[in-house]
Amino acid sequence: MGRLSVDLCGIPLDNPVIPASGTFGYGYEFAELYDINCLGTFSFKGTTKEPRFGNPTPRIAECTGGMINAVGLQNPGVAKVIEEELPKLKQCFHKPVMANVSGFSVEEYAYTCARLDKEPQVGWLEVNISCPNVHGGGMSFGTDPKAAAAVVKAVKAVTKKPVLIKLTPNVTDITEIAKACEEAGADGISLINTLLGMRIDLKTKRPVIANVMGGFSGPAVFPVALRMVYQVAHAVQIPVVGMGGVSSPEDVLEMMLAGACAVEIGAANLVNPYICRDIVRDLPAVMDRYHIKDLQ
Amino acid sequence: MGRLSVDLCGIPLDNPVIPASGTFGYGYEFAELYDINCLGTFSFKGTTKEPRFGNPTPRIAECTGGMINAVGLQNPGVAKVIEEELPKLKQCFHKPVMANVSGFSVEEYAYTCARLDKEPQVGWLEVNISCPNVHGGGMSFGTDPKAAAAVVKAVKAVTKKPVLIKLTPNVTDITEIAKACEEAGADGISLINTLLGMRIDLKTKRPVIANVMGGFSGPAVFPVALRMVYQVAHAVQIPVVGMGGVSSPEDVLEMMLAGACAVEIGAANLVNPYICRDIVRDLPAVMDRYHIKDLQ
Amino acid sequence: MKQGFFEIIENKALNNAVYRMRLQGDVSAVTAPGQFVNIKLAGKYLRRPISVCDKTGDVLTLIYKVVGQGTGQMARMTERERLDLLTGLGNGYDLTLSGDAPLLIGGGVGVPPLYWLAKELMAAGKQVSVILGFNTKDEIFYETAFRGLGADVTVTTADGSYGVKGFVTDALPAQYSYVYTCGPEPMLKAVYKQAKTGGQFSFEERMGCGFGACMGCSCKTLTGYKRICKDGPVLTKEEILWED
Amino acid sequence: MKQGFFEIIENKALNNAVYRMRLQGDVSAVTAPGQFVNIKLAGKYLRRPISVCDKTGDVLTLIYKVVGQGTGQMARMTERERLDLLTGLGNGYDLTLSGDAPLLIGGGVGVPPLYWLAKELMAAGKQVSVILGFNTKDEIFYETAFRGLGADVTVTTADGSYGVKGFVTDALPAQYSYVYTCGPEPMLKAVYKQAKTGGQFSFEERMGCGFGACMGCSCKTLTGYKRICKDGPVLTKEEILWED
Repeated sequence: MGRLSVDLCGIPLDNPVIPASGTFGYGYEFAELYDINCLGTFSFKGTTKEPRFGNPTPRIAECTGGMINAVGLQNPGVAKVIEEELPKLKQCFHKPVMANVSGFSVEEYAYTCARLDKEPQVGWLEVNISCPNVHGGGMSFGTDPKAAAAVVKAVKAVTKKPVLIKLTPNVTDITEIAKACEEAGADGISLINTLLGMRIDLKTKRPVIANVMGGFSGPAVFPVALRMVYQVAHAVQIPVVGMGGVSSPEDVLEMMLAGACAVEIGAANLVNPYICRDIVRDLPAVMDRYHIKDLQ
Repeated sequence: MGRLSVDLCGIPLDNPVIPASGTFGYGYEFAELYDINCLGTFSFKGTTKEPRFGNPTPRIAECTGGMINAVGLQNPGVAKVIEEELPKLKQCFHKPVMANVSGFSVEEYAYTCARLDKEPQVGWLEVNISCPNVHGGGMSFGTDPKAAAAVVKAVKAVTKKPVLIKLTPNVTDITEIAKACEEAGADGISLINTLLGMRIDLKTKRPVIANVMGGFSGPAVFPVALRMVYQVAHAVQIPVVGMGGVSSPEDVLEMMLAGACAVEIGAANLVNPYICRDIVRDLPAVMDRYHIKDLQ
Repeated sequence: MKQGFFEIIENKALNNAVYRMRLQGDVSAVTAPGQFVNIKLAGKYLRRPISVCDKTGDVLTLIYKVVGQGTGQMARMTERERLDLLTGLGNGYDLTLSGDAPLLIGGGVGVPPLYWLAKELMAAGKQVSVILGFNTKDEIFYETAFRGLGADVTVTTADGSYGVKGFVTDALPAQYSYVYTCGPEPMLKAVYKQAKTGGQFSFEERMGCGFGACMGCSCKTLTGYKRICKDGPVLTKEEILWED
Repeated sequence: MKQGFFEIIENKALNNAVYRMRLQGDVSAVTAPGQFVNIKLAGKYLRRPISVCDKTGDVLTLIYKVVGQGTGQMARMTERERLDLLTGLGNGYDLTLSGDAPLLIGGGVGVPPLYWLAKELMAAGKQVSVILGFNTKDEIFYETAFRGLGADVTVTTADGSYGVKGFVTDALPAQYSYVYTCGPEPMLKAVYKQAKTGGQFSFEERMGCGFGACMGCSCKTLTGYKRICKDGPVLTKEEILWED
């Protein structure tokens, strides 16, 4: 066990650095740039039962210290992901991977998880009940403890793999949702998904994003993410994966001090495609500077 | 009426630029720097029934694109504010001023508002039901429609001045709270107060802020603020005052396009004490650039 | 794709809004006209995608229009400053389909990528015709540069203040073997409707990453969903699907 | 208080962590030793408060220790770069209470503001004694500068690697008329306990604005609540209220 190694729901990670879903595709674009096996793992593009094109464009807006996206869960659907994407992923990544799942009904979540449960390379299921970009979709499950618990129960019934529930920060009390997921049998919590944000174009006088609003991420959201990770880590016993604006080894360590056992990195991959490799490389030196022996 | 003039609950403003409560004291510190009568108005330091020292220090943490504060409503109490601060304010500011009020019970809100209602220079009461920095205080009223409505009714019963309710963004559905305030008789809504945020010091391994968490503000929160202003402006008929990370004439115009009839500027005053003066000065040129004739 | 630091060796105004920046660095990832680079600017979160106007030795030429804070910041930069670039982004134009007499049609800031393309096609012995469309005389740039390549150049202005009055489609020649075009979508649509041959169209879309990771710039085509930044920005006439 | 742009005319390391920056600009708001400036740094939201070490003509001398990203950024700045400063912040020391033989006690980064203070007191014909406390020999700076003023200087090091072994309070002279001090809170507390005369103590606190608007740096005193940035950073011995 190296000094960077951590455990995530019983599966060891060489390090806590995990590219977040939706910013790392299925890994192979980044494998052209560096050997992605240096990562702890990564969470691949959010998968739904049916294929989705997602939202109309423009889907992207820039903000101070971050960006807004309204992609809307574009993905080829779980069948094609299993037939076409996972084999390509296997070529460049040789560790357990995190499968990110979204849905529009409890049944859909369960169906997609059941399919991915059969894939040997899938180590964890990260169930996204927090997508802000699909109407009547994901996020509504993540804002109601009962609905969240229903998704957790349905998913747990169809898989033996550890199930992480990815929560939305757009709630009054994040601990209430996290506790409901824990009680329903979730093996871990990952947070935060994006904050709901908006920009208006002064030239056109209309929203920059075709979908009007979208998910705000980047360094700007880090203090909100850190606060919620701290709140949830103190409210539940199950592992917490922290994310939200993480862009440096220092951010990773701050998230872990807040109570995260591993850390996902999202938007930063889009600005510096090498960021996760660099963070893994630089973590030991930064740990030395702050007298942090290991990450357990 | 100049091209910058707007109306706020029946009281005309020369322009929509309003320094936000807690970042502008009672005006006289800034009056040493420039003639603050160039402002539309300003919202003075949050006032409570009793004097308060507030929270222990450190009360401030820095973040990407903003800051966290946990001042905790330090103020001399409404009696001293009326005896000592308002007379000094009157010396340097000759327009109706906005009185910001906080409390720990419905009765306290009503008491403080009743006292300030008798002050001729007070044009509006801005009732803060959203302070994140006082335990069991302000924010709990702002996260529950019934509690919010109770404060509104109690305050409206003791004043004839227009009452603006200042809302917290730390809720699942901001429109639900805003509508409850409107139905209870609020004359306007101002938002957003700060997002609840946190930082941890890697050297000490402890929260930077003595109070652990605090209110996050600055340009980083602008997209969240704009989104909520847009949501509330489309959900209620009463005027909406937008705030949250506004730092430029462009930000002011974007907030107004989202539906705000006036705009408060907070954290930016702390970094550039001349920012509000500069925004008032530069607004016409920026309006020209975007072909905006006036702000009504 | 490659990430690298480039040194500014020129940054000058071509007219009151359009600038030319020449950058020196590792250009090995830049393989085809029509590709773009993605530039990191201090204080801006997202990179700025700019199409490559020319590549000579280890120098890239970019032409950009000041439209906002980011491009305004670029315009204020000076020689010897360094920029963080992602290079070799996008598919670029396929020159093998040009035929003997390709027609290049550029509108406004869509003109730059056609310069390197014209240069390559001329070098391959093709008979290149170019139509450059602008709103008005003051906005024209690079006409002489294209003429300098030996191409047959027609300039159109919407207000008739220079060259042919009207749009690029008002200046289409009788004969051409293939169309390469880049410009605002209405222009692309007009060219698509009137082109008598096959062609390649370069599209613009607001991008997140610029290298295919975020799905921010997806579009529907007759051959499936494409990412403008990675599968594009150049689409063939056959695959284009106009929405609405 | 004034806002203005200053030009860096010197920025050099005094030891492996402490730097001296000399800035030229409008210093008219800087009226007393013990005041500070608040510096805007690119990419940092809050300004960085730094005490004024000296003022000569239109030049301010600042001495700062690299403790984080902000000060690290300052250390990398070079001559002729410009900085946005708020100047004339804080109350500063009151020199009229010094008596004939004032004692100045500085610890670590609390040393700099005492330099200008010592210079002014010497100019006023006072017999100035200075105690400079550091952890170890390598951290010492400005000893010779203080000697150059003609002050009676004692240096203490916690590890005894130079001068008197121990803390500043281990080097208190028998006689002195008044105490001026600046340094870490434990040192201020120790000096407070052992000082036989009245004195003025300069405090540090994490600040928001630095000019009294945000109440970020409030503290309780025997004469009411004070803002370290505006009513301080200098408090008189009589008003200090130690919490816990």
